[in-house]
Amino acid sequence: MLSRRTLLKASAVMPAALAAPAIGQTRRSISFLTWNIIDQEPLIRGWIASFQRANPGVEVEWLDKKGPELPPFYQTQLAAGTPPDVVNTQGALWLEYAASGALMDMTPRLAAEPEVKNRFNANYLSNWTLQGRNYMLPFYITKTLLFYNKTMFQRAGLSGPPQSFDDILAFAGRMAQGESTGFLTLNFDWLYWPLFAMNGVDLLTPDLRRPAFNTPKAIEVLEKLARASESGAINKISWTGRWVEPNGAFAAGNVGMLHAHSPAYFFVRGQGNWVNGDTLGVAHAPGNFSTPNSHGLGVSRGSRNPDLAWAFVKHVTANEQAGQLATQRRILTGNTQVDQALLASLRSEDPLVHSVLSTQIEHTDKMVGNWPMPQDARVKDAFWPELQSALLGRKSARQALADAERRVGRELSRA
Amino acid sequence: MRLPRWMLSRWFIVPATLAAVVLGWNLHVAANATGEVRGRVVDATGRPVAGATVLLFERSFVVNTEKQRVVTDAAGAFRFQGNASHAVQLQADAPAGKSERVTLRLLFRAQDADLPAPLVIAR
Amino acid sequence: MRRGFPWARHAVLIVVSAIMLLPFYWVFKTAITNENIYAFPPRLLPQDPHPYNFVDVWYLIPFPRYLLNSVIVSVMAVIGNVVLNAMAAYALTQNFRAKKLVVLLLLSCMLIPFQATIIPAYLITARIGLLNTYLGLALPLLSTIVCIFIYKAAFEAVPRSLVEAARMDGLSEWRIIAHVLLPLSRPAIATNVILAFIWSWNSFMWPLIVTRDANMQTLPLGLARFLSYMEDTTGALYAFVCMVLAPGILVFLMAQSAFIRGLTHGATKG
Amino acid sequence: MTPSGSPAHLARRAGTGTGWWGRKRTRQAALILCFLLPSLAIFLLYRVIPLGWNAILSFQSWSPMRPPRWVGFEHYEEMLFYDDIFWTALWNTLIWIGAAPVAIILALGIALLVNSDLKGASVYRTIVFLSYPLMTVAVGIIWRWMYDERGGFINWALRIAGIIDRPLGFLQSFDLAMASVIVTDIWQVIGFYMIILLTGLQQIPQHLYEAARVDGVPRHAVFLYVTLPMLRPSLFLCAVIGLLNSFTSFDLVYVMTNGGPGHATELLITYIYKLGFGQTKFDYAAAVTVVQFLLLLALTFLANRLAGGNAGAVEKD
Repeated sequence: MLSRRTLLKASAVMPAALAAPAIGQTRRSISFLTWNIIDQEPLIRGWIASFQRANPGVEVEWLDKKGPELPPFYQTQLAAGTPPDVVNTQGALWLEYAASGALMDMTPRLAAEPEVKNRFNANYLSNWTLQGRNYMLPFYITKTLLFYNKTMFQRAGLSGPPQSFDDILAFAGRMAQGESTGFLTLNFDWLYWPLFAMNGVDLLTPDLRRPAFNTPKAIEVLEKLARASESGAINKISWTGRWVEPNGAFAAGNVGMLHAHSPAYFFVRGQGNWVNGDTLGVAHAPGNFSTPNSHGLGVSRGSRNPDLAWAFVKHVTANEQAGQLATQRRILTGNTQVDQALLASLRSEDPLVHSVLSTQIEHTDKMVGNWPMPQDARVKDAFWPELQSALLGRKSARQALADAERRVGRELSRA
Repeated sequence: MRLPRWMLSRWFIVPATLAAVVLGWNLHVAANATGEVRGRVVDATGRPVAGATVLLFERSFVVNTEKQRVVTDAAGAFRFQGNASHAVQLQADAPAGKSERVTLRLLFRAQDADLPAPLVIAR
Repeated sequence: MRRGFPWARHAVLIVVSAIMLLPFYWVFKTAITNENIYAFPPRLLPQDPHPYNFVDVWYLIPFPRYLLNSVIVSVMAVIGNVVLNAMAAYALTQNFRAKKLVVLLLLSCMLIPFQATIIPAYLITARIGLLNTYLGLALPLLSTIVCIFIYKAAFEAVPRSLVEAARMDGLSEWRIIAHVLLPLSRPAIATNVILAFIWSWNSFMWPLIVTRDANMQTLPLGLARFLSYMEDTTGALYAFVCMVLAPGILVFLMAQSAFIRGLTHGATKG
Repeated sequence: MTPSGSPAHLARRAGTGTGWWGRKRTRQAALILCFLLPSLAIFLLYRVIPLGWNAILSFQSWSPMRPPRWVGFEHYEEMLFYDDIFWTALWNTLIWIGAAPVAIILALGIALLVNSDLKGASVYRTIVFLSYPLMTVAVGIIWRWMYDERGGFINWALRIAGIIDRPLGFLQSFDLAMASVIVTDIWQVIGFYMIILLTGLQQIPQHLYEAARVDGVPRHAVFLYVTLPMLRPSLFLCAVIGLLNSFTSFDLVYVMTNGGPGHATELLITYIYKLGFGQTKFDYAAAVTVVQFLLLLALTFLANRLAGGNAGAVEKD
């Protein structure tokens, strides 16, 4: 069936090689590109069905790509002029797209429909603002927190979570022995930045024009982190692993603390038999700093049906649909009502999940590592390898930060 | 009886064997996919527990969702029907206490299965 | 030619074979066990082997669909390579004015890494309307330069007198290829088939960009997708690796004697 | 090929009339064109045009959403004078190329061992070749697991043997990552080299060896003066394949380290990919692509010269 279609298509199209691209947009149809949530297929099919009931005659094509594949896919589609109408991105990826004009500015639409804007947690919503314009709406939200292994804390004679940066290092040092290490953090997408923020180190000047991180304090922090990594207090996977390795190591039960965002909980519980309310502690990082790593929904500016796409975004983030996602995936959506309802039901049903998710809507004014700069990806690529060299003892902290300053400065000046 | 030569070629034998195995397996699946899950609930001393509620959770990606619950009979036995999953968890809940959650993995969806060991109610 | 020391040679080869096979074993071992794979030390032998990781994969990923897609694309690539490369190679055995230029063009094309040309290649495919089709997936793989040269070498090894005799008998060029050159170049055909199969079966970047629909994905994409999306059930990941590798290994084991023998013996004859 | 093989000469020799072969020649040319056309069209579409497009793009400032603007040599200037990651990637690519001879020598050793009437030689041959047809993505996953700190075989074996006392993070270490990925690459391609070399070995006429034996030439001299020179085309082919491989082994690095830690395993090809798809700098990526192509061209030219100016089996006219 498919091969026959292919053949027909090929024989029809080959002679007229300059015919228009095949993805026809003549009918009222939109496409929805999601980021690695194929496991929610029934849910999303349901949303599409209910959207079609409300908008008869509309086609919705659903595409799902995994993390590392979504950017190349979206960008080739952009280049070909056929971007998916509604796109779901994670972290700061949207900045690049928004800055290069790929995404529709939602500000006027939000101003016209305050009831849509008021659905959302204002602090989270503002994460998707660039130069005062809003480019995305929250799809589901996460930020970092501190997990700790209560059993290991007890064994080391520690009673509660660390209250300062120096506490983290001291606690970690006390728990590090043999196979055990004291502290782990995720490192991608600035997720480690709270460690610097709690020491008052800033990446950039407030106008986001120049690097501001090359200070004596930053050198001191970096040196401390490097020394702790060398001694085994900090697990080196912190600076080398991505997702599986750090979470897997913490789940193995011999790492004292894990600084990660909330989805790590489900990973850790899936892998670690030891995880329950008595053994796993949940806390904010010292100073209540955290780095968001949320998923947002945007509309491509190249969309041929922007109104329909906007309607679809509203549909997906509305209470009913967001509520389904929240209960299915046990995740917060940024929709205030939905999140309250989820937390209320979890309080008795699963107290541990409740305490994990509660942290996600507390101290939302202390979010860091979410600078609205269009060159985010480039700055990250200029900064992180240098920092990594220092953390793993390849370069001195002073040298690494100086090199990083030079490279970040260059990226910023080029924009 | 002599077989033609092409039938002795590995390009025939291997695919044919594979096809036969697949066919046989599918027949077996079709015959045994009734979706029945059976088991027993006992207390710590090994006596059957009647009237305990048994919960069946279906495993999905990050969460286990409760799908069904039944009550054990006088012999402590229970029986679920219409299970459609290939990996379920079972847990018994009696007035005296709860059992551990036991994972039962099946070879195919809705496989007809007996829980190898009974669920033990602990206090 | 050399005598003596067969045991020493066997010993060396056994060690080499062990090194070559060990990774297969290690992954298979992980695929059939359920231990916490991040625990140390790992066990050398699988403990309580079970097939459930395979069951999980089967239901999590539309494996038969991906397999079918991979097979379709590979078959197209193999046929394309065997036919188109033979034609091109035959043309190159003839004398014509622009021949030097064509050979130079082919040689430099060989040096262009495909990954680096992906965006323009994508735009071109979009232009001819082949996105998300099997033909679009297979098109860049339909002819391979290395394989053209393999054919060319084989054709040139065919005794000139045979071709001349055929031509004297008034055979058309098509018939000369089909009835004289190809039957004498079996190893080249086998090499074309195997290499085209391997390269199309394994291609990753291109299908990633060109397929839009989940139903059009091939096995390597399924694997990469699985990698990020099921990483918390790592045993299942390795089960999937085994399932992805099995068809290729099976085809290879069935074809390899013809391939290796054909290649080595056939070449000596020429 | 001698001119006497061409149809035109044949026709003349066969005594066909002049007016005849004039027409025949036209037909011949048309036929050659027909035969070449499909392959050439594919290469044009997927190699030449994209390369040309890249070349143009490398002098522009462009992103999918912005119209192009000419910027001259700006990207090249940036790359050559300011971008140290480019130089790291270039250096790593050269290291990767440098590893090819190691693999070729190992493959030659194995080929010599299995090239004889040794019992079971075909089994060894199959085993060694078995890794080549595997999907590179899968190979990357397999070896990532082999290198794993906890569940991996290599750390386990080294610890059992008492060589190390703490597990090594091979792919996470600045010093070991590159070597580890290269080992994986060698593991995968060694079978292919072996087959090429085996083909070459079997093409060496037996009488040369017999003559050497009768003359009492020592074995190492036979190897040096008979085997190696006769193997030159095969060795050249291996070298070219190794060269190409070093520029295209994207899948392996992508899966195993994605260029990290830092940029320790960054190759030009992974860097190009990151620039394009990670940072949306398609214009700059195009410039790096052009440089990579020129470098590859130069190296192949050099290899050809080293092989005696005649690209062995690949091109003899």
